[in-house]
Amino acid sequence: MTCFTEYKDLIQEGDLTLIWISRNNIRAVVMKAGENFNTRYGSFPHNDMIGKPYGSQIAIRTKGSNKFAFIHVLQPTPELWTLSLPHRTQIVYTPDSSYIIERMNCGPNARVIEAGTGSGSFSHAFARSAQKLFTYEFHQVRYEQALEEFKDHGILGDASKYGENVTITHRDVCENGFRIKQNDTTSFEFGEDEEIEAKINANVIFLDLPAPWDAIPNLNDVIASDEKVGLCCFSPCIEQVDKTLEALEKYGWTDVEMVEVQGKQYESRRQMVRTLDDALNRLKDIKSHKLEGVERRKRLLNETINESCGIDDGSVDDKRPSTGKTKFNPFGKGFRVKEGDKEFKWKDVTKVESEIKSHTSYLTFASKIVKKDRLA
Amino acid sequence: MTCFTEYKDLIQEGDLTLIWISRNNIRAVVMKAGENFNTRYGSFPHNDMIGKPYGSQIAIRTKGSNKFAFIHVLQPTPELWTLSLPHRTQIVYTPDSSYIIERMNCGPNARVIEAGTGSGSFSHAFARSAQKLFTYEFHQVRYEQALEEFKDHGILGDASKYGENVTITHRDVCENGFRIKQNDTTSFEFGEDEEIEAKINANVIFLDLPAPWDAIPNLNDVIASDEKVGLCCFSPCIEQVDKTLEALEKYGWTDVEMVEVQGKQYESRRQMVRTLDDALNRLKDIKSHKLEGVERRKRLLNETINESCGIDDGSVDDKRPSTGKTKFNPFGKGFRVKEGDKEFKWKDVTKVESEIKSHTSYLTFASKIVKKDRLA
Amino acid sequence: MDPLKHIVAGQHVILKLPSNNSKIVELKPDGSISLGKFGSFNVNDILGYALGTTFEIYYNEENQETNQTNKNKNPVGQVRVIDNSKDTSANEESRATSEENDLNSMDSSLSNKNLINVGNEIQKMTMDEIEQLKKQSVSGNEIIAKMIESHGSFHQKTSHSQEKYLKRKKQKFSKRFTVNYLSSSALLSFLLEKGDIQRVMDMSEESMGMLLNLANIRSNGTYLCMDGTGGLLVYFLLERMFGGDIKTKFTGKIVVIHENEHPNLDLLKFSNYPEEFIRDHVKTISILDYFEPPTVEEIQQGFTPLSKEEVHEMKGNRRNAYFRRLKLYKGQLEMVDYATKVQYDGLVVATTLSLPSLIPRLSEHVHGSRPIVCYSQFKETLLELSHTLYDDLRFLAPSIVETRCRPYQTIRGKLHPLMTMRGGGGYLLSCNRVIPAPEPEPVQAKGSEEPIETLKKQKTE
Amino acid sequence: MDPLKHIVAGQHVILKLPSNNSKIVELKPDGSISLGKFGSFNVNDILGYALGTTFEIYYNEENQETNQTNKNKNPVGQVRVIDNSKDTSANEESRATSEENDLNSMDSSLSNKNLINVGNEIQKMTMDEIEQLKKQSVSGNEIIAKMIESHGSFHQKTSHSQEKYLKRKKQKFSKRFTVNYLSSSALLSFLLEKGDIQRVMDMSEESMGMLLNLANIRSNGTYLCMDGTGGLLVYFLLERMFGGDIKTKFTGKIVVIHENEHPNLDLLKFSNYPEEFIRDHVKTISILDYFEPPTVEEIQQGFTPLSKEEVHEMKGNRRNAYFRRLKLYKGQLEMVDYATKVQYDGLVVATTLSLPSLIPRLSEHVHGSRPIVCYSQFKETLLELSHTLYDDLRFLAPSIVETRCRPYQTIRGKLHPLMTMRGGGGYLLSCNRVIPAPEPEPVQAKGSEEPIETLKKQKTE
Repeated sequence: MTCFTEYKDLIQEGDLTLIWISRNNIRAVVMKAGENFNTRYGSFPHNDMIGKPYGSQIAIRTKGSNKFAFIHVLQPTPELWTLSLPHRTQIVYTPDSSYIIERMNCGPNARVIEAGTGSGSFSHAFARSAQKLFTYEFHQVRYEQALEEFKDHGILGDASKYGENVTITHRDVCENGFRIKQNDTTSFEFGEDEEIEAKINANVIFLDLPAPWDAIPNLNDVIASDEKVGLCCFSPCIEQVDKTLEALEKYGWTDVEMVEVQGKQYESRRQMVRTLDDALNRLKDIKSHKLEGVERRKRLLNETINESCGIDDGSVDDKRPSTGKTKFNPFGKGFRVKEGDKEFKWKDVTKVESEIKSHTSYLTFASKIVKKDRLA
Repeated sequence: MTCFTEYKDLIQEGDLTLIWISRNNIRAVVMKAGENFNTRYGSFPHNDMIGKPYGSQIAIRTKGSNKFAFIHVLQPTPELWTLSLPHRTQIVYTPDSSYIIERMNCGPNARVIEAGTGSGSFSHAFARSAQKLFTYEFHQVRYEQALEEFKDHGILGDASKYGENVTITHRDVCENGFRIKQNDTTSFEFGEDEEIEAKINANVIFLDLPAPWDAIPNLNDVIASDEKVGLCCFSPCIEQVDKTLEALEKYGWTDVEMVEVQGKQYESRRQMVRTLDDALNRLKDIKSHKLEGVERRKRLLNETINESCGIDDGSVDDKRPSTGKTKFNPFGKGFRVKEGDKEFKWKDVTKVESEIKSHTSYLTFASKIVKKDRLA
Repeated sequence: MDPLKHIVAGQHVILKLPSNNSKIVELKPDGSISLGKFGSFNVNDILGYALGTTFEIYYNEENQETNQTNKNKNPVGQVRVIDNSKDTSANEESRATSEENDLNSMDSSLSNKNLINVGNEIQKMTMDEIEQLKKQSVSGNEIIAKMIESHGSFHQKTSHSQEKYLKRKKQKFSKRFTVNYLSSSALLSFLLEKGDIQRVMDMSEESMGMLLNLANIRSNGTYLCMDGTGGLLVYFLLERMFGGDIKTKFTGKIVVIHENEHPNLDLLKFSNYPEEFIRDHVKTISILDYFEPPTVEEIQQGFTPLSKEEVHEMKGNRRNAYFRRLKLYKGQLEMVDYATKVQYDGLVVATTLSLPSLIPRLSEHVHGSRPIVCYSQFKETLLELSHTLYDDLRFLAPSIVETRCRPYQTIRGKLHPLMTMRGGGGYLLSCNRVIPAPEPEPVQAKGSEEPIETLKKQKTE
Repeated sequence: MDPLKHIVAGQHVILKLPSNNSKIVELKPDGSISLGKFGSFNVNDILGYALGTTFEIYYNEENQETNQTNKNKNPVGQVRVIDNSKDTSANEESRATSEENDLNSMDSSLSNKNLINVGNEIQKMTMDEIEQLKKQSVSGNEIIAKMIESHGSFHQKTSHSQEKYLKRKKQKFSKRFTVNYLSSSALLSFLLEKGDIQRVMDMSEESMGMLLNLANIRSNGTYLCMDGTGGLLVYFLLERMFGGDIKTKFTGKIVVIHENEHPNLDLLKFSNYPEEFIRDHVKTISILDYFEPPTVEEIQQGFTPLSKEEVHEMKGNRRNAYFRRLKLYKGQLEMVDYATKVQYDGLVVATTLSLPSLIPRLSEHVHGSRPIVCYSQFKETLLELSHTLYDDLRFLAPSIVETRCRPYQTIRGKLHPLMTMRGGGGYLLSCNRVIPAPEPEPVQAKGSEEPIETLKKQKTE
């Protein structure tokens, strides 16, 4: 499949697509003629999608009613893929991953090491931008899942074609390092000049490990020796950073910098413009209606009972029905106004998500030049 | 003086005032008839201020020109006082101090310990809200400076009057604890029932010390025993927090929580609304003028030189003067437009300060109830 | 006993529950309070302890019997004081986390390497069994111990996951609660917790703290206030001014302007200020009465105070009616004073009314040099306001400020900011009311191009 | 030698100076480069080392002589490679800070208790003496050592202040510089450093990184772009697409729409892409030509390609003129294709033009499912845009995002976020271009009240 590596025009049979139901509900679906995509609003036939351009909105009549339901069929990107993953997994989200890629200048010359693979979400972003990605996962089941997924997504390969550039290896890199040899559990294809061991020569390293300091000493075997190599450790706790700093110094890494990245998303909303004058006029309107009521009651009282007590002491009960209904409702009193209702004036406002991701991990960057000699 | 303790109406001789020149230039000035407040724009006679209400703007004719300069005369508040301090001093700024005061519920029942006094800026805020403030400064010169200042500001005292409630003691609280006795270097006035030692009974503690863990064991002597006592340690480095957490646990403090406070200030600005249509029309206008120019040049060429080369190849030099000046300048091309100029349309925007205070200190909170017994 | 230090009868307090949720209760003497699945306790059993004390509910044999006969009612247990600082389990937990060795100990896996699905299926005790235990139980800790025993893969978890698991379970089965003073911040956090975000205009404790400081709120000031939160803002002011002390010697007052016919200060019902105290220190006026007050003459037209002799001669009913009307009359006169004569020591506003038309008018009676602080959920509304105020010489240096508090996990060895937090918190616009100088020679003053301070545009830079 | 790995002649590189400032230089072979007070060096001396290498300039006797004779000119020194990782002084510094004991050591005061004014008056060396030292000096470290000797109260400072002092002095007198690859981020930080905030629209590295990822920028795409930063945004795209590889096999293209008569991509002059490469991969069209392109007929009216024979018969001058016009003619046809036929793989915009009128029109030729990402210095302009896009069915889920990077001090034992940082960084609006479904039965479809996705209002919650 080429869904992650080539821009596709039309939705085709066999394509992996992402179906957008809502911002928090994006599902990965492989197109198969005759099948349906089922939602609680009804079934969307794949046949309605196949042959249409990517990005098409698909409408169906909802079950049992004369209404319509909509979805959008999108071509996967690493970012959409990340959004589609179940949130319980530990994922490197776009604010972090995009910063790491930019900060480490991870372009078509980058030979990247990633450990561990985890959900594989960051691997997709690396695969898009880098020349080659060597990713390592120590968890057997997760390794197999990721291997399968990378195959399905068409990003596994030796970089002979754009985007088909991922190698995944089952490995505890802290204990056993990063070298990839024959007989290792790996997707690496040993070719003619790499019969015994893969030539990794990484110049970008990303360590998402609980104890990166145990992996750092093992990097020397696999990093490029003739150019500057960048490293990023991704650690949730500050004590991990401290230990990482210690290891970086010990093993000759320099330009050490640590940052946190904070991503925020804003909702666009509208707030009703309620002016003081309108509020004053509303109160005046109420008052005048109330006075009418008071006057009327006064007349009634005058007619029926004696004048001596209880009237006009200001303690008039508001709950008594007044003569006319209050008519001036500048803010739509009495019914719930829909945000943006054209009957009213609105001010555009932003509102940050109600729960923000206040912390993901600390990012510790460093770099190293192995050979300091001069080339002829 | 009562400048910090009472709301004053008129500026009086002898008052400590804050003269606002600009946001970053606020100066403390004592009003003295006959004196002048000198600025580089000219001198403002105190006599022009005395007798006017606080908040008055004072205008003078600037030196040597027929223009006017303005200042505002304000009554001091702890927040304005903080702004007026030279920035090189380590100051607890309002986002932190206001949060600490609110978080520790520091109202008229609070008996506060502050160590160290430092610039004394936070002391003013404590004095405003608390019943009593015991502040400690280990640095001899800073102690004397603060003592003088608190006297001048009218906040020193035994709390018999509102706001006159500060006691300052010269002390290294880590080594020598918080108890205040006869013969100590202190502003505390030993009265009849406190002949030998001050009854501190603090229920709010604020430690702004490099090693709060050394002071924490000494708190038991001076905190209230029959109520919940709150504590806040203010430390710039995370390792200090870690050691503080250790000490808090060891000495029986609970409800431990640590936070950072981030304050930001925004400028209100306006950005010119430049529409696509205006931009298109501007290009069309330029094009039509240029075509005129080209036509004119073509005619000239036709008249004077042979037709065979160089014309109409699109490489027309723009720097050649065209016939008419371009007249359509929807965005005020060619002169610097003043932000908000009524000739143009503007959109309100905000801009955060160009340099933000990204970190002040970590705030570690804890609490303790000394006596767990039940009152009758 | 001091109700600001100790738990006393009749008080409103806020309880912190094992679920980390809060509950506001009134401590009716001789009554009992039910905390649902966390048990019930008698109010009298907790009186006299310091506010802030943590209790544990426990059941002895006798209680169990009550339980049997009264199945539908939450049985009332007994309480004992918990010393959090000496709580062994808590100490064990944090000790375990601070000792790195534990990470490599035999009982916890270095990582979740061998663990795939940590779900309920691994917990071998059924919910019934757990419920059974809960009924028999002496303490929540025991239930948890038993659950760990029967948890198939507990020892395959890393110590970090183990902790998390323990903490989750502890919260679920512990019967502890802490009785806290109901401060304004506690009330705010209670309202946020139960989802009343809109009602409290998305406020945060740190924004309120900053508002109170920037507004220079003191015990002896008279403040003008608009409170769109139903009394929460007023409660913040009251607490800062009087600290819950109902015998205060301080004379501070809050004049609350409301946009509806009647003020809404409902949330003050949770406070421990008696009605009379509130009447003395909080005055309410509608925007209509404030901006268009009746004249003294108009008020006097409707009512004329009588002489002592005249009042003396009145009969019971008539006399009562007269006094009622006299009180109203005096209230009206007082209201006119607040609307026309008082120079306020500060203006604090939290309203969804449009600010550019409101704030300049509300500021008319704010004394020179005094602060004006306006809270809004949205920065955009303050932005609009700030441009209005820039153009008005009565306002010095309007600034939009934001303050955000970021809490950390404080387990030693695992320090980091909490992974998620509430997003909102609002914004403040703050400035000082000032009195423009009369322009000495108007034409030239206007031509002034180089004032020390550019009056029309006071930026933060 | 690979110019992406090594320092090669003719390259633009960015130098990091001891002051922490940067300088962009072109490495002209046989030339020399002056770093002002930090000394001068010969370009040839640094060629062949890895990019990222740090050098120190030093002067031997010979140099000193040159110095004497040529007072006005910065004398050219020799360079040696510095191994940062083995730099003893750096290690000493960090070792001192990581060992707590040092805090209590005899030579440093636990706090600044006994120190009142740390000012120049305590430094007993005069500036003249220091200057003298600098002229004689072998290395900056020695000057610093001498200065410490003569600093009266150095030992009264805390070790923390001592460090700060040392670091400040080191920066001032060291003659080190690092030669770095001129990445787009490096160019951005250079421009920010020299105060071109407005020119780069207050962008930050993290916002640009996020823009490139959200826009799914790849080596094989064709992107529509408006760049109000004078080429910086285009450089970011080029680097992400080609990584500086001028022999790239990738065919990606950037079509840049400009609002003025001529495009402004001035900043690309700092890049190491040759003009031809840029011509192949970056196409520029004015908004007028893009939105109101001439028809093919109009273009053909102005010019008719001749047959091979006709061209062959032309004479030198005429023939050259013909080829020039042919090229323009082809360029015009290509331009019309870009304006009318190409379906773009993404739209990225950073402009101060009003967005609500611009983005919907620029999006017409963006292919379905492809991202649209719009950068703005101000959130308010994106807010306005987002409401416009919400109401247009061609845009899926517009989101305003902000990303901020917060750097830390990484001295072990003294970890904390930097005390101050730059405030700006801008905002992004991101969405996907989609293709609305034809409404099956228009009237009923409009009446649809419960679509899975409320099309008009796609909020983030």
